[in-house]
Amino acid sequence: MTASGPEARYRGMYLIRRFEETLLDMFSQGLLVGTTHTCIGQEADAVGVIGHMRPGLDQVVSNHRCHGHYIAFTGDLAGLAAEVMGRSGGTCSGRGGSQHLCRDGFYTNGVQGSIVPLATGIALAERERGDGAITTVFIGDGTLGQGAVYECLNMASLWRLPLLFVVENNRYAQTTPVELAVAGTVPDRARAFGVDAAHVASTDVEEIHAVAGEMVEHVRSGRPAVLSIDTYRLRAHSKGDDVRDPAEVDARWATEPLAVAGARLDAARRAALEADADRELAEALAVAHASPVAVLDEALA
Amino acid sequence: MTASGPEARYRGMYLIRRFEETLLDMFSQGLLVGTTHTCIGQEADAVGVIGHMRPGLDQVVSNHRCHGHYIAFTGDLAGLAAEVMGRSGGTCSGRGGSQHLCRDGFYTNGVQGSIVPLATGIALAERERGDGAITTVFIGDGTLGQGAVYECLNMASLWRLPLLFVVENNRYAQTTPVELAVAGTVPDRARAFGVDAAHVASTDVEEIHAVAGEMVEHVRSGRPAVLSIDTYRLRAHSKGDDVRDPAEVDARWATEPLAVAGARLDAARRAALEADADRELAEALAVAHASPVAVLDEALA
Amino acid sequence: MSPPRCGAELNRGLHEAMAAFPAMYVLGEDVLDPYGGAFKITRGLSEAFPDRVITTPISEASLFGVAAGMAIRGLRPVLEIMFGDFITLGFDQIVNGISKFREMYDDQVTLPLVVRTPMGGRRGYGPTHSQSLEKFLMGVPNIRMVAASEVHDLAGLMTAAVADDDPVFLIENKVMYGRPNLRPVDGRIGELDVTESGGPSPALTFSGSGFTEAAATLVAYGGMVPIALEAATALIMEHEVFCEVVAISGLLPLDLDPVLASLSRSGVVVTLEEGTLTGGIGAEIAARVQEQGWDDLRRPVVRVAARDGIIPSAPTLEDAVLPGVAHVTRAVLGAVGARA
Amino acid sequence: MSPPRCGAELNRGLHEAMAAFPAMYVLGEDVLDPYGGAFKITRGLSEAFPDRVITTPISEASLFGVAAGMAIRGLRPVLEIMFGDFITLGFDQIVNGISKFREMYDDQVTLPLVVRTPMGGRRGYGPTHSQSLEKFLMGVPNIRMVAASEVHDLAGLMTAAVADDDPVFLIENKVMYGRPNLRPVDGRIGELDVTESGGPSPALTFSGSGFTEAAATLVAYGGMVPIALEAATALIMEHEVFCEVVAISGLLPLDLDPVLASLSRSGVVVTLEEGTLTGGIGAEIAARVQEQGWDDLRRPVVRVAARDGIIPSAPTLEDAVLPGVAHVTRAVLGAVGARA
Ligand SMILES: Cc1ncc(C[n+]2csc(CCOP(=O)(O)OP(=O)(O)O)c2C)c(N)n1
Ligand SMILES: Cc1ncc(C[n+]2csc(CCOP(=O)(O)OP(=O)(O)O)c2C)c(N)n1
Ligand SMILES: [Mg+2]
Ligand SMILES: [Mg+2]
Repeated sequence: MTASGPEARYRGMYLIRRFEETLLDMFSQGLLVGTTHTCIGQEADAVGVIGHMRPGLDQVVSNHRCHGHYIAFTGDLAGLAAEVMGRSGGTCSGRGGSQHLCRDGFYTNGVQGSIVPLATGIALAERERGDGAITTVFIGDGTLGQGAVYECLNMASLWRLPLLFVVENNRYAQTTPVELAVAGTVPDRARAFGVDAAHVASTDVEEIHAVAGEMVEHVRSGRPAVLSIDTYRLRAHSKGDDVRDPAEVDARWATEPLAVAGARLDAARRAALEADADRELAEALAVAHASPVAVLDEALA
Repeated sequence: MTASGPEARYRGMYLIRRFEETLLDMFSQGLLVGTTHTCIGQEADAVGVIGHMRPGLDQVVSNHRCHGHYIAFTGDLAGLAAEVMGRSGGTCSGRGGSQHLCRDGFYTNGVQGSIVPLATGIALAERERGDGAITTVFIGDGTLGQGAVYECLNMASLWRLPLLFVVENNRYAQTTPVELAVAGTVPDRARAFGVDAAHVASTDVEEIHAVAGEMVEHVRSGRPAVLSIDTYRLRAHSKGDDVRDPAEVDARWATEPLAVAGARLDAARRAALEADADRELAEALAVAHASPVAVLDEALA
Repeated sequence: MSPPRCGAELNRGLHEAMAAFPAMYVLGEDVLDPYGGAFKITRGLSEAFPDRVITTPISEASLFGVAAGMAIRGLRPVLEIMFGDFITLGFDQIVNGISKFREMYDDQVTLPLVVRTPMGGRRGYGPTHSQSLEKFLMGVPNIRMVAASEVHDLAGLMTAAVADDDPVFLIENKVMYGRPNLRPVDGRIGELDVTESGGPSPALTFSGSGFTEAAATLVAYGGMVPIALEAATALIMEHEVFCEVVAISGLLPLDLDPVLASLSRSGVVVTLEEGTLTGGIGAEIAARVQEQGWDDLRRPVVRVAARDGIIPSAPTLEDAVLPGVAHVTRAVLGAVGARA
Repeated sequence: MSPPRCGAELNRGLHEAMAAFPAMYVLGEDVLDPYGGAFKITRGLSEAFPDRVITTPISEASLFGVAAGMAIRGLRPVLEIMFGDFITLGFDQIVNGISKFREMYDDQVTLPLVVRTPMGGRRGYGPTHSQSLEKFLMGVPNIRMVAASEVHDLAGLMTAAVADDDPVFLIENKVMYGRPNLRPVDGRIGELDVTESGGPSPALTFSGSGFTEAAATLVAYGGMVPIALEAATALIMEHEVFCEVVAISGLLPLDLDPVLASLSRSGVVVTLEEGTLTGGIGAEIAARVQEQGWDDLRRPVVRVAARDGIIPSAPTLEDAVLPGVAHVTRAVLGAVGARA
């Protein structure tokens, strides 16, 4: 995201939302195979945090639920769409699919926790390069179960790595409520390793953006930090697997990020932003659709 | 250890000390091959904590530096000596050697951190059995680097396992000072996972025994706990590899466990206890020496 | 009556075993009802046996060791690893723990534990959720490994695994879950004659009805079994090449006898696996077949496997790298010297 | 001049590579001076290059990923894993990370990293510190694996590994460290003629001086190389059986050409490895040799390996389960049909 400010952030979240809704539609029409994990309800995290990243310099490492982070960081809707559709024009030419993306300093992997060591190594390399880049790694509440997270908190702390851990606690890991999987608190876990932490329970992109800004400055000064965000996932874990109480989910729609941020916008301005984003999305999808189906090339044969 | 009280604890520590000094002698005479890790200087941990274990009921899981724990728990000097000597009468018939012991609810393994999940599973099984047994797992400061420790702190906390983690912080992992390997503090790491913790910096077996008693009661009531002990290793990491400042090591001999506990004993009584322990050790070593060299039996062929 | 689905049969096996073994526990991620595991194989268990089903954090590395500890103390844990790709996280616990404890501790302990996990691709899940990593277990001593396939008695494989006093790795298959569990009726499945060996990990040998000779022996397990059968049928129909298919389930110990028996009739062995070629299960089979069946072999053992590389996400790419019916028929025709 | 020790040569290779590659970093447990690593292979590096040697916590699982992250961003990390037994802890990072990133990310990144680790027993270290687990890397696509042995140019192997733009696993050997690094002089090492192939992972072929035929080809790598040479000498001296020994260093990709060349002279292949038999490196070699060298093979490939089980601590037990000279000569004599 080069544009900034509340309008740009609203538009960014809207774009992610519409992109992912489109994916879910395509799945239900049988136009896509494989899997996908949407961040619908959590867009404020991606946009709020990544708004502080410097393109071409900073590094972002994400997980299975990565579309929002990817779009916020790269703006590359067409590449992502083509990738999920298995087209040769995809971000990774169809090799990676929804969970395995890479472009211009953005990396994801589908094994929970596995990417945290990668991010730690990237942060170490960036520190050695000395050009002020920071690395941000996103994990979910469930991924706090993985020991690698603590190995890396420890190393990041010992080695003073410019690494920001963002924990998106959406209250569930697949179907497992956080109470059954996470003892203690996220900030305490960070501080136990000498890593500073901030906590925000919000779907307001402006609030997240403000806290993230503080943490990013902290990290840029050469110390790791943890940003813990309490949020909520509004759609199924992947495509249709949802065993939560529908009433619980419904209640959360009232505070979803677009509603919160959109309410502050002038209605006409909001509609214009949305129309503009819809047009961008439509163009990107057209590009993706025009891309040929991936075929095994020599490199893979 | 069935006998209890300061005299029994002194004698227990003395026995461990003499046993391990004998091993080091045998190594320097070329009578032993392989490796060994002595707990010389740390005997108060083994004796102070394990004095609270109920033989035949409680379970003890240890690591590479396990002789003291083993002797304190089982009293089986002959079996351990024979095991280290590669004799068929060894604890594991020579299969395991110094770091891989098993007898009557005692288990060790040579991979740092690997035994913590085992201990967690054992504690879970014991809880299900419902006979009030607790499980104690010993790890070193360096082993705090392993993610499995935190995975298990989390599970022990969530599942309310009767599991006592004892961290013996002897300030070094092999040659690495704790400052280069462990960020934050041990009690904070425990509490971050909702696990209660106590900390004691002491080589006084009575002080450790007292604090351990409180933690053991806590664990018997059905909650995990961490006992963090600051101690010091007085001999090399294994046989001869020591890069510490000799002056630093020398200074620590003044407060070594036998000196601290022995000073409280009447000199004659102390000598008698030592003589008695020497006799026990000599007998055990004779038994071990008489045991035939291990040969591959059908089971292993 | 249409046959039950494989997933349902595995689930039935778990229910039966839970009833039969009071010390059995099920643990894994998201195994509780109403979800019942990502592939629903544990469905109904937590309702029927609430105290013996444990949902866990995402801590695969430790879960293997937790199961080992439970087993050492007399329980019979059955650990579900949601995707077989994640056994790598527990590999230290497998190699340096589960594989060693009983022998290293001089047989003072036993480890009656089961690890169940689905392997395999063909669902577009991409590089980290589509692999067949059982190859890495093949080199682990002191464990048993059983590969379930749609022609095996799946409930029976499950209860046998739980009954075993040694660690058993039960390799399931994602595609299989939704397919019918085909069992021999009157010695036949479909058009083919079937003989089934006994024991906890039986093999099924398929042959053209009435034929006592064959042009080749296809050795398959897991998700390659239906592909082998389809290829065998295509080879008969389109090329008049009659093959035997040996669907083994015993990978550790490797159940070679039915393969050698079939080799004595065919003279040619083709191994099939969905995992990548190098260092695969087919290598061990080939090494043993040439050693033990040398006199019967008319030509070298042929291995059909996935290309050595990632399993891409795009369906077109995935199809190209994973061994399918066309790969198998091509390999067999090459081996028997027929024209494709 | 007596030859330098292998450990010193590896250390020299690290020093040379550090000087040649400003992006090279060394990381691992206890690698700092004056200790210089548990086997002293990193000695002197932290004094010479204080900013590029990083001592780490005991966090093997993550260290592999840290190295991957460093490599992806242009550094050349060399990770020391203190004992090869602990690569299991990083197996997820190896299989689902290091092996995949370049290909999965559509060649947008490279991973010029090296993992160095000693394998092997015969030092009485017991079940968790004596294994030869390179077998598990054999099934991992997209990595290179090089096995160092005492007849290879060890400093050269090291610098070649650092220079490689793909991940290289350099398998060292504990016993080797203390032994002299024997290099051919005038085409000979000791009594045997030697030819050496080129490239970053050369193979050395040893034959009886002046002989153009051989009774068998012994394929060895790592710690089995001196045992193979000793066995070959014993077979000549005591049984008048002349073997060729092919000491390979290229395990991934598997360097089969010198083996096939020797097979064409001997007709018999015996594979040697210190790891346990099943699912071992020998299986892959056997599978390929019978496939590619069928016409030259006079009898099945024989595999010599460790017993499938733990490596016990007692020296008497360890000797019995690990393949030694006697195991090799017995296997060769069996294979060539001579009486022992
Ligand atoms: C190592 C590993 N175990 C299990 C899975 C299967 N899985 C995918 S997402 C997920 C839940 C992750 O929960 P969380 O970290 O909270 O992220 P969220 O899905 O809520 O965004 C699980 C268990 C996985 N991908 N990797
Ligand atoms: C996973 C693993 N990595 C490395 C080693 C080698 N090693 C043995 S003991 C040790 C240091 C352990 O330090 P600490 O936990 O503090 O225990 P201490 O030796 O001080 O008792 C190391 C690195 C090992 N055994 N296991
Ligand atoms: Mg979550
Ligand atoms: Mg220590």
